[in-house]
Order: sequence, then structure tokens, then C-alpha cells
Amino acid sequence: MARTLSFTAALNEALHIAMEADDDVIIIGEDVAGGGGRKDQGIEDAWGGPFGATRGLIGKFGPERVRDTPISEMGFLGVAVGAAATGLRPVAEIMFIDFLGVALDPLLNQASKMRYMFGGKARVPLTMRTNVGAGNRASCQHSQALYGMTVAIPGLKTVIPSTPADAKGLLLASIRDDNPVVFCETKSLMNSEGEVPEGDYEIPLGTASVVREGGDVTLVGMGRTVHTALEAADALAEDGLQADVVDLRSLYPLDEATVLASLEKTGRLVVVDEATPYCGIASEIGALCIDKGFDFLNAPVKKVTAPHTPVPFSPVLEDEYMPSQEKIVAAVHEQLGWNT
Amino acid sequence: MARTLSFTAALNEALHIAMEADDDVIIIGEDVAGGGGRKDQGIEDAWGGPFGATRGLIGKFGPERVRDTPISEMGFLGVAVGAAATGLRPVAEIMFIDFLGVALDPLLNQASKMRYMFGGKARVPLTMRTNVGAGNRASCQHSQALYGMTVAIPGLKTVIPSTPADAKGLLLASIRDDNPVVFCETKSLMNSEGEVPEGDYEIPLGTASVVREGGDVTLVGMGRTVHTALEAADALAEDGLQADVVDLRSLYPLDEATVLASLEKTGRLVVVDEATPYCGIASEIGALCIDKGFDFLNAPVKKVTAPHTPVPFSPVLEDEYMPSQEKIVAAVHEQLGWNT
Amino acid sequence: MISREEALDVYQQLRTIRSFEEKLDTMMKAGKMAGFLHLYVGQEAVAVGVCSHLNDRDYVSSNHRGHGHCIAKGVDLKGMMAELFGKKTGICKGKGGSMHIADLDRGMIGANGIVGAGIPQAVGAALTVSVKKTGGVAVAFFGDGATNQGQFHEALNIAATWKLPAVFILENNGYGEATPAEFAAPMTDLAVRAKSYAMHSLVADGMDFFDVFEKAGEAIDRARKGEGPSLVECKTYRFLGHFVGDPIGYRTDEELNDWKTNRDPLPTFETKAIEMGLVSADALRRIDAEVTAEIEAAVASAEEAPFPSPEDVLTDVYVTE
Amino acid sequence: MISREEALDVYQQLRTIRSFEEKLDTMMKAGKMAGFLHLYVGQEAVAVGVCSHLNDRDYVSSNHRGHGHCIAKGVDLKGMMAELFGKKTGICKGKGGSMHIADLDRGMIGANGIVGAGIPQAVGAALTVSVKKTGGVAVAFFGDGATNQGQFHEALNIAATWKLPAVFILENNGYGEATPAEFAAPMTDLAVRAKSYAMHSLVADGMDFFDVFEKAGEAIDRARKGEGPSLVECKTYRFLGHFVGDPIGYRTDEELNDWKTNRDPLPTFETKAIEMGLVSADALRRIDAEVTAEIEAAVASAEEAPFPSPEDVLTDVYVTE
Ligand SMILES: Cc1ncc(C[n+]2csc(CCOP(=O)(O)OP(=O)(O)O)c2C)c(N)n1
Ligand SMILES: Cc1ncc(C[n+]2csc(CCOP(=O)(O)OP(=O)(O)O)c2C)c(N)n1
Ligand SMILES: [Mg+2]
Ligand SMILES: [Mg+2]
Repeated sequence: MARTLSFTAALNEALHIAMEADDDVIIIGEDVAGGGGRKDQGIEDAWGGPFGATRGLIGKFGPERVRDTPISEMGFLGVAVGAAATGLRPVAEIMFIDFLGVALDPLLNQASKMRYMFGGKARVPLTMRTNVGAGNRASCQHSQALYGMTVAIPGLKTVIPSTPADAKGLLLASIRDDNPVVFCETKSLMNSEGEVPEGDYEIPLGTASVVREGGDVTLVGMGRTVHTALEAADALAEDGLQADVVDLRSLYPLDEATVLASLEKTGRLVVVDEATPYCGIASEIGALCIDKGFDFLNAPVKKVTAPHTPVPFSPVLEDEYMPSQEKIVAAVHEQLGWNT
Repeated sequence: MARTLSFTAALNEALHIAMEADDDVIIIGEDVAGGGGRKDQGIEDAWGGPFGATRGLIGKFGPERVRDTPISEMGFLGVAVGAAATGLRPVAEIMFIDFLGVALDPLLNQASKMRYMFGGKARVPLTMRTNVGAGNRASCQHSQALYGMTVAIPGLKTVIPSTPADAKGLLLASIRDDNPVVFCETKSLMNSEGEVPEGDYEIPLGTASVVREGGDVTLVGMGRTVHTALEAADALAEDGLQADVVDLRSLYPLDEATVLASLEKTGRLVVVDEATPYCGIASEIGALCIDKGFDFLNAPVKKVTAPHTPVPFSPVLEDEYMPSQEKIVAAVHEQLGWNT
Repeated sequence: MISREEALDVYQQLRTIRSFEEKLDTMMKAGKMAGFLHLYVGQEAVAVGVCSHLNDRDYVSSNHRGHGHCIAKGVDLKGMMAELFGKKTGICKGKGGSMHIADLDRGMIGANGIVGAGIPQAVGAALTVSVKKTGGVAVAFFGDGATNQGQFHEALNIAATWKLPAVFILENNGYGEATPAEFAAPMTDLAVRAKSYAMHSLVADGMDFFDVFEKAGEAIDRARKGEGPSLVECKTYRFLGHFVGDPIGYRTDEELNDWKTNRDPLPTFETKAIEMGLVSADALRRIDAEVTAEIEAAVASAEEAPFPSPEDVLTDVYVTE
Repeated sequence: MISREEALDVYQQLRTIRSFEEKLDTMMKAGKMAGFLHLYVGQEAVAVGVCSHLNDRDYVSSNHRGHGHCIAKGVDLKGMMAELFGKKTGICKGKGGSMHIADLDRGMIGANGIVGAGIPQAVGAALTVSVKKTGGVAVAFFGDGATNQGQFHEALNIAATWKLPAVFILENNGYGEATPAEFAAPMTDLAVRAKSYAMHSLVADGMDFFDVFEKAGEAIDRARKGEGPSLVECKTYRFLGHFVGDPIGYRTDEELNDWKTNRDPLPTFETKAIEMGLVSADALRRIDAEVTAEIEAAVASAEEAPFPSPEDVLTDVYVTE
């Protein structure tokens, strides 16, 4: 049975299921309980995480397994790596992906490399939950979409759901994966709702999903931009153009086959990403198309991304900053030579 | 007059010139002097930097301007950012780019964003010198080529010279640039020698250089891989194929015009990078070609990069890990359909 | 001690910060503003007590809760208000917003959205004034939560090792977001952390302007004289939520009310300053009125000001000339 | 105190580390090996003094100077030697090299090329043993230089706040690469840094096995009993360069010779242990010979072992089953 749940509620449900099923799963991060140690004062989890995704866990699983941390991202992520390598299955929360600035090493030089540098003998089943993206007037240090950085690091997997149902299934799969996984939750989607199946299910990492079918152009999105792409597909349909919309879901491993199959069908591809343009997923998809999809291409691959600038604060600027339906439509028109 | 100098000596010369010309230039980093405070014991700069590039500076410019730091990368890079924003022109050394794991925030969230987030009113003339690349049996935490990460960050510039002469001219230009610049020095080139002009000169950031001319295929390299590409060009010449070899020199700003002009001429492009394959410069060049160079392309753009793995220690493995002349030649053959 | 004139000035600043923040709280809750606002209400005595010792050649770095530091360091109120409205006339052209207010001409080198990141930057400013021998000092403001960041540790160590003219103002308000300080460190008295760097430290009652003024004065004096950095822990409390919209719930009403009723820095200052014969209640009420008017004017001018144009998103990334 | 049998074991380990490292030094200088080698000669009493208290359910994290910690924690010598030769039979299949030796089955969770990075990992291991209630403890080894890293600070604070069974062994050898400790921090006695975390601390003579054994024993005991973490500063010295190939030059010969002549941990142990009637010189000489033979055998077997195949570069990145 599916119910309508918000993204946050779907994540919360996945965490409950994962902790119930496996005693080794623990949660650590800033304010994951929040005032969680003041049970004597009747305060259990005042916040339950900055977005509420960890609410109720401390009450059910206790303070041994749900730990508020000091504001020490590098430290507690390093702790999570050490715990993962020695038998726990930690879910660590880096509140905003921007904070990788103070927490990169445990991912870059530790979790990702342990298995390899120790000759295949380590397992680091760490999941790092983190919030990404712009659109909430949170300005440039709380709005980045830095998953390109984690995709670049061999040894990590990176996931970004676009719906509550996928969020639940992908989070369960991530927690149970024996590799370190960066799990990205999109800020502007946290309150959005969708049908979510009950019970325990996993969506395998590395599988994209075609969320709309159409033969004229492929729109590739991830997280929020799946929705922008769907809006653009509606607009394009009014022009008589049918778009395939591919939701990557997993950025590494990347489901190249699904992307290429769609490209083979349509001959045109626009990739939409709310990250900045250089050395990110959009460029990666472009490079994939030109390498393995060369024979399918009828038009240049277009990137619709944020500009190469920090995220501005002013609503007027931030709205302009985000990839929009209009920009996607314009890119498709450009591919078709409609506006030259 | 040009003389033959090593990479290290050319860098050293640039630092001497920059410090002499401008009192605001200061040097900070681990062991940039090394025992530099023991003048009383006759010890002035025992190391002069891990590779010797800062030798002689403390003797000439004093300990006020040449500062050994504690092993506190995030801290001293943050100090350098603060100093740059308030009127100094610091050259900070992060010994190996891998250490961005513990030093990213001052670049990611501070230096790069200050000008923008303060409404165009800040200048952050910071140069971060750092060592990149594999080939020296230094294993996976001292061998990465992470410049893709800094290219992705709006507000930064990223530079990587392939010859001692370029190293000197690019370093002088970087230090004098009013923006934060990540200056990458390739480990495996530090002892290589080349002609270096005397005196003070700058090579503007954002200009690639065509280091070999040929009409059949474009090989794009940077740092060490320029040399690998040149070797491959020699090998290709034996097959009767003439390669254009483009040395990017500056990764951001990227000299798109030079790359596209070469592609227009040759119709085929192979990009060679010693970094890992995803979300790096190689993919960026691919995405550039497919977007703005679509009409020029006669063949898929091929990436010759390191594999998506950490850098292995064993010499046998590390040699296999590195992009080689043979792999470049094979990629060109593949483009020509010679091996299908 | 301070003069009568200075006392009026101090009160004017305390009141400006308080009213500015309360106005923001109201407007935000009424849906008139967007963004992430961390208000300083309750902690005013710290910013004012410290900045009273500073002038334009001195630097201040701040954190996410930065409005008070900016106002006390003399950043233009209208420019700040317009910034918070995302207007083109904002002090940062609307590009930064609350967590990124800076005014380098005034020595305010930036609020900061990354906990702890402003601390090494203040040390960098101290390095600049030291190398350039300007006679200035640099002050970093940060919270109890920030003392658990690596950057706090690294920056204090560097400042102490290099004996730079830096002063570290630790505003211990007992919480980092929803987490009480005692769950983030094994003790709540944090001044002891200076010992790790053989650094001078002091503890001040952060609700009492006079105590902050004295302790910060000592620290700043030492720094100016070349005697090296100090850590000043100011015990304080924030009266509002962590950010506007915080459901709170992690602290009791009794705790809050105790601080508000008995230790509010404004009445505390007023009582003491009147007792000391420095000010009259009437003069303070006149200031109250002036401040209210000034803030209303700032709001009006911010509301009327134009938004940036969409194309402005692309400018100010690099120095291009 | 230790038994006679244990004393022989201790000496065997001290000697093994010493001879292993000296052999590497010779081979490296003769061009027989590649890589970056940071040797432990001079510091042996620390690793052995600490690890004598540990068993297989306990964890150790190490740093770039890790061979001694690995040997003392029982990692297979042949596997280590083969690793350093980059052979397929290496403990990490030749993929890690000197700075990445690990043996999770033995509780050695890794040498580490990033200064300070092993410290939170040991805290993570302490969290595991605490959540799983195995009765184990976790020990982090690191240098004086590492105490200036943010990760040191953050990790100690977390361990202390959560009262985890962790022990922090600070090997203060007076230098971080070429930079003397007193230019990297404003003081050279670093145990005081525990105070920032209300943490128990001890200082040991790192050249004296018996003193390290006693102090580390106290710290490990406390951890095992659930009394929380400790910081143990061991004053020590490295007899060789920072890495093989270091031109040194940053310290005087007198300084070096003083440590070597008067405080070498091997003769120090020998003298004391003989005085205490625990061992005879003869027995130790027999051990010397055995160790030499064992190391020669490890070298021979490493030299004969095959290199990995080039294709192996692609394996072991992800867990795939
Ligand atoms: C590196 C980093 N981690 C976490 C956050 C989220 N955050 C913002 S303010 C805050 C609490 C800061 O506490 P404290 O330093 O005591 O300052 P206060 O808010 O109490 O004034 C946190 C965790 C952040 N902005 N940056
Ligand atoms: C984060 C980081 N910074 C710098 C280095 C380079 N480095 C390797 S060892 C070392 C000195 C470490 O000093 P200490 O912790 O005292 O250990 P010791 O070498 O004296 O045993 C440095 C700076 C590194 N490996 N990692
Ligand atoms: Mg606080
Ligand atoms: Mg040391």
C-alpha cells in the first residue's frame, strides 16, 4: 500500500526500517536528536535533525544509537569512517553538502580509499546523508550542489532521489550497501509529497529511471531538475515535441545504458543540473554522449546548469540562477535550429 | 637570456622576483623555511619547502614574510585568505593537493565566494601553490590530480604549467592576479629541466599553447600529460599521422578558442589527463567539443585518463595507472576505426 | 571607564541592535523577508562591549549571527537592511544576505555561514596589520559551538605561535542550534581551551556591557602592545530561536525567562549607567525613539529600493580589470 | 610489572622494529625499494610499551610513521615487507605501501598518509567497541605535529564528550618534518591539550619502555573500565630523517647524538631489564640473531614474490558481491 508522504517523512521511514532491521545501524550528526540528552526535562528530540528526518529515532533506539555531535564535521565523519571499518553501519549527516569544506578528508582520503589501499580487505558501509541545492534563499554557503565532487572520487557512490518513494528505497539500499555512499537530499524538495510504498524495499544503486517517454529529445535530470525537465517536457509537448525524461537517481554508478538507449532513440540530449557548469555531472553526461553515443547524435548536447557563479541571495537573482523550464525549452529549440 | 633550469629552480626564481617587486607578497606553509627559526644555531632554511622551491627566501626577506606553519592546512589557508582580503598578497603552500581534504573550506566557501557575496567589494589575491600527480610511488594520498575540483568552484582560477619557463611566467601572473589562484606543480616534473628566460615576465592566465602542429588529430594535455602527448605525437608521426598538441596551461579560465580552433582543423580530439575520469577536465573538454565543436567532429572525443581507482603504490600498478603514449596512440587509432 | 558621551553611544548601539533584530523577527514572521536569519537578541552587550575599543584600522570577523557585530563595527544600517531584503542597494548588492554581510572599508571582513571559518580569517587580518605595522588588531567573534571546530583550534594555535595581535571573542550562549553545549563538549566553561595554546584568557559576563568592556579592553590592549592574542569567553544567552522559524523546544521556558527577566543586557546597562551617573533615563528614552525612527527609515528605504536585475547574477565573480 | 617471558617478548619486538627499519633504510638507500618511507627508529619503546597492553579485540590507528605500530600490534612481518616491495603477496597486495599498511583482523585499522586522520578513526573504533560492548579499547598513535591539526581537536572532544574507550598516544619527537615543534606551537609540552576536553592526561618518557608501559597501562585500564579516554604524551626522538632521503640539516649533531648515546630505547630497556633480573644479555643476543634471520627471510621472500599484474589496478575499489 502506498501513502502520500513528504520527502522528509519518507526518509524518516527508511531510517526507522533500517535501524529496526539491523542493530549495527547508528545515526550521528548535528542535532539529529537535538536536546536529545535532556530526557529528564521531558525533552527528547526537539529537532530530530535540521529538516526533521531523524525525528523519533532517539526515542525508539536510544542515545547509544542516535548521537548528537559537536559541530565537528571532519571529526564525526572520521569517527563514522572508523566505526564503519570496524563493524558498525553508520548513517552520518552532514547538514549541508557545502560543509564538505570542513569534512572532505574522511571521504576523499579515507572512506573511499580504504578498500583499495588495504588490498581489498576493508568494508566501509558508511552512508553520508546531506542536503543539496538552491532555491531556499539560503545564500552561497548553504545552497551548493557539490555532488560532482563526490562522483569524481573513486571508491564512493553518489545518489540523489527526486521523489519520496525513490528517497526511501534508495536510502535503504545505500545504508545496506557495503561501500561508502553519499546520499543527497534536495533542499527544495524536502516538503514535496508523493506516493510511497509501505514496508521495506530497496531501489538498486546504479539504475536510472525513464520518468516520461517521448522520441524527439532526451532530457536528463537529477533531484530537483527532474521536475524542471518534466515541466519542460510539458511545454515542449505543446510545440509538438515529445521528450524522454531520464532521472539519473544514481550519479555513480551511472546508468550509462539507460542514457545511451534514450539518446539512440531521440538523437538529441539536454542535461539539466542545478550545479555549476564545469567538471560536474552535466559535463560528464556530455562526455559520455560524445564518446559512447557519438553515432546517435543529431545535435550538440546542451547543458542547462547554474552559471559559473556562487549562489546569490536575492530572490530575483536566485530565481535567475536556477535552471528553468524556459532554459530547457530554449536549449531544445537551439538543438533543432529553431532559433538560429 | 634563457638558461636551463629545473622546474623547482624556475619556481624559486619567480618567488624571488615576486617578493622583491612587492612587499605585500608573503610566503606561508609547512617547512617553507624548515628550521627557519634557528638562525642562532646557524640553521636558516634547512628544507626551503618540501621540494626546495622556497629555498633562500627567508634569508633574503626575513621570517616576517616567510613563515613556517604548524601542520594546520585549513587554519593557515584561512589565515592566508584573511590576509589576502586585508591587503597582503600571500602565496600559501599546500604541500600536496590531496591535503585539500583538510583544507577545502578556505577555497570552497571563502576565497572563491568573497568577492561575489560581498557584492564585488573584496579582492582576494591569494595564490595557493600545490603539488599534484602520480608517478613517484607516493601512493594514493599523495598522488592525486584534484584540479578538477578547484576548476568546478566559481571564483577560483586554476593553473598547471608543463615546462619550467611556463612555471615561472604563470606563477608570476598568478601571484599578481587579484583573484584566488590554485597553482598546480606536477610532482613528476619537478626535476625536469628546460630553458627559462631571465627577469620578470608573465604568461597570462587563460591562454593555452599549441606546442606541436599537425592537422590529423588534436591531443590536449596539461602538466605531465603534455609530455606524454608529445611522445604519442612522435609515435603517431611514424604512422603518418600529424598531431596538434595543445597544452592547456590554465584550466580555468579555459582557452576554449584554442582548443576549438585545433579541433576545427583536425576533426578529432583526444584529451589526456592524469586525473581520474569522472567530472574532471577530460570530461569538460569532451562536453565543450560536443557543445561548441559539434560541427567540427569527425570522430568521438576520447578521454585518456587514469582509471576510476585510487592511485596504487606498487610500481607495476602505478605505471599501468598513468596515461601512456601507447594508450593515446590506441585512442587515436580507435577514432580512425583502425582497430575495429 | 567610559565617559557620559560614550555611555550614550553605547546605549544607542545596544538599542539599535535590539530593535534592528526585533524588527527583522517581526517582518520575517509576517512573510516580508526571505532567507535564513540568526538573530542576536540577548547578546548585544558582547558586540558593543568589544567594538567600543575598535576603530577603522581594526578588523572584525563574524559568524552566522552577525548583525550585532556589524552594527557595533559601524556598518551602515540602511545598507544592511537593504541587503536583507535582497535589494541592489544592499551593502553586498543583495548577493550575500544575512550570513555574508561585510564592509571591508569598515574593517568588517565578513559574517560567515560556515561555523568557525571566520576565526582564521581574523588571524589573517592580524597578520596583515602585523606585517604592515598599522597598529591595528583583529577580533574574531564566534560561538561556543564553534570552539568544537578544527578551525578554532588551528587558528588559535597559529595566532599564539606567531604572537599576532588577535583577540578571540567566544560568545558562549549555551547552545549550538538545538544542542546544548554540554552535549557538544565535556564541559561548559570553555575559556580553558586557551591553555592549549599557552594563551591568555579571560571570562566576562556577556550580559553586562561593563564587564565585557573591561575584559575585552584588557585583551585588545595586550594585542595592541604586541603581547599576543587572548581568548575572552563571554557568558551569554540568545533570547530568540536559533533562526527565525526555529520551533525551539530544546530549552525550558523557565531557563529562558530567568535570563530575560534578570540578565537582559539593556536594562542591566541602563540600571548600572544611571547608578554611575553616566546617563539619565530620559536621555535613553530619546535614544529609543531615535533608533526606532532610524530603523523604520531603513526599512522604508529598503522596501522602496530596486531589486538587482537578473543579469547581475553573472557579475562580481572575478576581479577583471 | 612484566614477567620474564614478557620481557623477552618486549625485547624481541623492540629489536624487530629497530632491525626492520634499519634494513629498510639500507635497502632504500641502495635503491632496492621505491616510495616514501618514514622510519620509526628511536621511538620503539612507545609502540611496544602501548601495544603490550592490547589484544586482538582492541584497535590501533596509526600515521605515516606506522611500521613500529604495525609490528607491535602483531601484523605479519613478511606481509609488511612484501607490501613495501609492492608485491602481490603484500599485506595490502602492494596497493597501499608504507603509509597504508593495515590489518583489520589484527585490529590495525591503518597507517595513514594524512596527518591527524587516524585519530577520529580510532574514536570510531572506540564507538564500535562501545556500542557492541566487546570490552575492547581503541588507541590512536600520532605525532606532536598532528596535535596542531583540527582533527586532533575534534576527535578528542568527541571521545571525551561520549566517554569512549579511546587512548590517544602522542609521540612527541620534537619535529614535524623539518619544523621544530616550538615553531609549530607556543609550547613543547603538549599533554596540557587534554584539558581542553576535561580529559585525563599523562606524560611518559617515550625512550623508556617501562615508563610508557606503566602510563599507557593506566590509560588503557581506565578506558576499559569505562572511565573515558586519556591523552598520553610520550617524549621521544627519531634517530633518522623525517623520511629516507631527508637531507636533515634542521637539527644539530649534538642534539641527535645526545639522544642516541644516552637515551636509545634498546640499551635503556636492556640495562633496566637486566638490573631487574628479568633477562640476561645472552638471551637478548639470541633474540638479536633470531630477529636478524627473520628479517632477512622476510626480505628474501619479498624479493622473490611476484608483482601484481597490471590488471589488478582495477580491482578492490568497490565491494561488489
Ligand atoms: C561548518 C558548519 N557546520 C554546521 C553549521 C550549521 N550551523 C549553523 S549555526 C550552528 C550553531 C552554531 O553554534 P554556536 O557557534 O554556539 O553559535 P550560536 O548559533 O549559538 O550563536 C550550526 C550547527 C554551519 N553553518 N557550518
Ligand atoms: C594533512 C597533512 N599535512 C601535511 C603532511 C605532510 N607531512 C607528513 S608527515 C609530517 C610531519 C608530521 O609530524 P608529526 O605529527 O610530529 O609526526 P612525526 O613525523 O614527527 O612522526 C608532515 C607535515 C601530511 N602528510 N598530511
Ligand atoms: Mg552557541
Ligand atoms: Mg613529530
